[in-house]
Amino acid sequence: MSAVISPAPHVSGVKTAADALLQPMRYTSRAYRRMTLLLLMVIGWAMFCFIYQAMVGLGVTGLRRPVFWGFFITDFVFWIGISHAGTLISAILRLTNATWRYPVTRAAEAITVFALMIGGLFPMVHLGRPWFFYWLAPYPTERMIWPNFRSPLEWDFFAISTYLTASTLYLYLPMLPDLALARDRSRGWRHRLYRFLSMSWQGTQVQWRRLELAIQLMAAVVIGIAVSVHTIVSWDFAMSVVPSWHSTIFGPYFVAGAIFSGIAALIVIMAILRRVYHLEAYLQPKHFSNLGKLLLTMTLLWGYFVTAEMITTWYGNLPDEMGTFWSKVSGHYAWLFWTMVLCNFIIPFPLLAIRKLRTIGGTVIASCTILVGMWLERFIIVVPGAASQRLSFNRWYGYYPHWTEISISLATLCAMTLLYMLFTKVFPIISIWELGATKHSAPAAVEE
Amino acid sequence: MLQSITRWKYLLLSLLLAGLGTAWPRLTHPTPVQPLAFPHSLHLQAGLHCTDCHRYPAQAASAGLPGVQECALCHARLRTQTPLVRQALAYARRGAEIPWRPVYRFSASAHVRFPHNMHIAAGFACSTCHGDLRKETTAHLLKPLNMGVCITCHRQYGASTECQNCHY
Amino acid sequence: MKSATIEVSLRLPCEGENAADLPAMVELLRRQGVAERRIQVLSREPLAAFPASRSHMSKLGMAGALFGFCGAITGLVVMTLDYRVHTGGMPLIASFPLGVITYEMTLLSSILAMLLTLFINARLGPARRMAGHPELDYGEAILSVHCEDRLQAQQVRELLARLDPGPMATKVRQ
Amino acid sequence: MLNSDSSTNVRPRWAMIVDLNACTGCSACVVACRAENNIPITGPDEAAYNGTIQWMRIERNWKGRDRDFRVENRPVNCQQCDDAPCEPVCPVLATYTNAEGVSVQVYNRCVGTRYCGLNCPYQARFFNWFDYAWPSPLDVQLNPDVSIRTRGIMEKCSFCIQRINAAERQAEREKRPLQADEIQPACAQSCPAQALIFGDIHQPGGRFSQAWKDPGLETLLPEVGTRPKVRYARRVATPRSVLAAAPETPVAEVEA
Repeated sequence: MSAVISPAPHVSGVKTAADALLQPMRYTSRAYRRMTLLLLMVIGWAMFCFIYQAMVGLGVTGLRRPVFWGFFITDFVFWIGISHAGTLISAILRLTNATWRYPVTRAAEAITVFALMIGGLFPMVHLGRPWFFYWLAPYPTERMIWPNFRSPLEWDFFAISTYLTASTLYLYLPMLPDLALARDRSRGWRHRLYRFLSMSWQGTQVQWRRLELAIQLMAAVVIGIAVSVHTIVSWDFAMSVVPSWHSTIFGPYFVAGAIFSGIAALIVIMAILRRVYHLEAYLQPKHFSNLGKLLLTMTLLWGYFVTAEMITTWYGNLPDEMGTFWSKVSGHYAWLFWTMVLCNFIIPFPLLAIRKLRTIGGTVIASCTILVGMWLERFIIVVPGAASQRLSFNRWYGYYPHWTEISISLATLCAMTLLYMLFTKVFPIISIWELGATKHSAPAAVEE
Repeated sequence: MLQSITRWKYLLLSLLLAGLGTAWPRLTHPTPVQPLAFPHSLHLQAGLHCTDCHRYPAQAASAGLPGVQECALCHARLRTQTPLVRQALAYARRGAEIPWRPVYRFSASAHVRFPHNMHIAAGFACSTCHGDLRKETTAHLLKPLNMGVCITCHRQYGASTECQNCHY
Repeated sequence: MKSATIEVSLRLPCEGENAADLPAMVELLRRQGVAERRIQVLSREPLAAFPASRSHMSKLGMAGALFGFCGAITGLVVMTLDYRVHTGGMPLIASFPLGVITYEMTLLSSILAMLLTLFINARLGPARRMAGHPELDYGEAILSVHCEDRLQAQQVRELLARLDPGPMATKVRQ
Repeated sequence: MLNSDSSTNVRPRWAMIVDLNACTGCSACVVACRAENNIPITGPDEAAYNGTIQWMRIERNWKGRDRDFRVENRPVNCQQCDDAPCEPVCPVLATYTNAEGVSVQVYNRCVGTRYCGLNCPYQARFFNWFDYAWPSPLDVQLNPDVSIRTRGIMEKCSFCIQRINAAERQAEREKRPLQADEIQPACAQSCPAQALIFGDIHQPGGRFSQAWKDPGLETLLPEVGTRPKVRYARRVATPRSVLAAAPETPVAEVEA
């Protein structure tokens, strides 16, 4: 290969910590290539599905009146929720100066960027005429026609594009010194790439101070953006007049749910990274336990929100809302609802609350069920709400997803995996400088 | 040397883009080839008016397209031996219509209606949009039929720019 | 076009108490008549020994926020006033949606302003030529002085040699 | 200036009164609407899966039980709300209330987010899930004055805006004021019981504008606050049980 990342030139034999962390970028196993091919195939299939759906019409999905929104919006909310894994958590940890964060932040911030890329696609995927998606952007033409700024979907456009820009920068800036390291240890196209991306970072003390300040300030601003983004996503529902969507609690409820699923995604990805790239020395049980505690808090918060939401609906006993309520609790969608409760609360709670169970394995199992549960939660909000209409004549519980919807939804998972895999090949997934290259000595586990 | 090559690249690219930009209306709205090269110029020079054949621009939304039987009204006796007339008469004898290809046509996704009568009532001549057909044989698209052209004119003359005025 | 400079650099181990010596060395060089802007301390990680300098980044971030706020409101008002459709009594410019979009644009503009400040302050930008010292590793620092001519370079070499006998390098940089 | 509605002059404001006493549920309006507005026929499979498109539909409400059981037929089309919930949620402003109070759908502007469909409490909005076809000879009956909607866009009752536009243009060309009775949407025109009454609520002293003020008229789902321009004359019916409880008088006595 022409592009190589070489060990530090003056060190021979001994592997430094920095080299160990650059390791995933150096070697690509056969399994990695096979996996990439497989993922590409699934994504290609999903693209075919999307084109097919755009050419034939959205009728190929299972959506019909009044369930105008289904899997795609569920995916949209789910992925935007996952995106709160990174920037928000990392910013909070940075501002509170939690030192155990160092090996975690970049892995988390990368999740944000990719989840946003995927989630941000769905408002386009679900359009009836996706080729006109750019009409949502205000751009000048001789017709002088602008988008409707009163629409929550328009707020989504602004919120998500802001969030994507901010979190990309928030991922990129702390990476500058590591990119410079990679630049200094590489040849070929990688060298040219890193030379461009590292923006001639030298590591002067002025640069360091300014970078640290910028990251700190940006963390504060990014929290404001992240919270607003999922609140605005929740307003897609809450600002409507659909019974059971029109709820004041949705803003904080969605933000809490987003952080909840975000942490779960982070734990799963960390466990995979640890396994695949042998980062046991950096991603330690301590990190999983700490994130597990955070996850426990969110489990309780989520349980509180769901209870509050359901109880007020039930006690208010408004006929319009009770249609949705009963379809969730004992009706057509009851099995999904109770599976969600099982996945989001009943299984993870003991796993996270009991210290002995809050191991790597325990937190990963809890996270997996939470990811499933949170997807179901989004579905449970979107579909039964749309299905139970005010005029009882129009209630329709017949929505079943079609294979295009299922394929595209599954492919998002593959896209996330693929983007993440490619990212770890090109960028150091663990912040090398923040670890101080683990204080200048290679941990024992890295020596092979 | 390297720099000059890079510059050439950009120059070429911008030329290509500019070319594409100018050719775009022609590419998207190519002038269709008519089954029969109807000479508008000859008919108009002979003293006919647009409305002698396209009869209803002042009355209806559509200006109207004459059927081949109407051609035959004159050409059954007039200049019957010219090749174009013979072709047209052949259609008429078979009881078929000439499959004219529409030149001024909106795409289906534009969902737009163009009422000729309102534009005539406002005092516009046919040539405003269709050009001087005394100099042309078959018609070609003079103005690109996009919304910018419509709305610029509507603004200029104070006509309604409400969506539903045209799109329904 | 900048004229060629000669960079004299000294590589030092920089762990624990060693790091504390660095500011003293910079100070010494400065007292010997080397302009401060010519002295750089490069490292792979931030050195605690160097205190944070004052920066206008937060102020400029605020200025960016203000710009975004005003820009968003102006843009939205101009756009919606220009949009002549009847809405049956509903306002085209509604206060709350305006607030939502303005909020996002404010924060975005603030972040971009901070980014710009960082890039200008820290002299970051697409690299025209190889920057820095690739040999630099963790636990080390490089004290580098950019000299105008050979004479000055020689003086600096001597100075540095007195301070520390570590590996020294001289490079001519365009 | 902030409020872009400048319709303070005497432009008409179209509305409809549905007389539930007269409606027999014959569905002539449904058919007429389909014919007038080029509404696609989606077929039995789609109908089984809720994929039917009908701008005007008859909702049958079963009321009461046992002897009091009765059926109320309620024609429901787009209610042409003054405060339409469907309008503000459209990100591209493809639907708005025009100067004459008709809530219109601009097909070419619609990108198909389907948000309006969800936010319509009456479910009066329909989505073109496919490019629907009119197999020959059905294509011959297509109305040339109405667009054939392509896939991926929303559609709904427009109070037959093509008829309104045509009549207004006719009046404009003839330089005379528009007469209120010049316009009838297809549903009202075809209703054999004359249960659908269309008119202009701004017309001074007109029969329709008088009838419109009747406080007995009700709107559908008033709690949503949409202020519809379709109002229903409530059905008047004495329950059979009440009738049965009334003292029986022999018919002969009554006639005597």
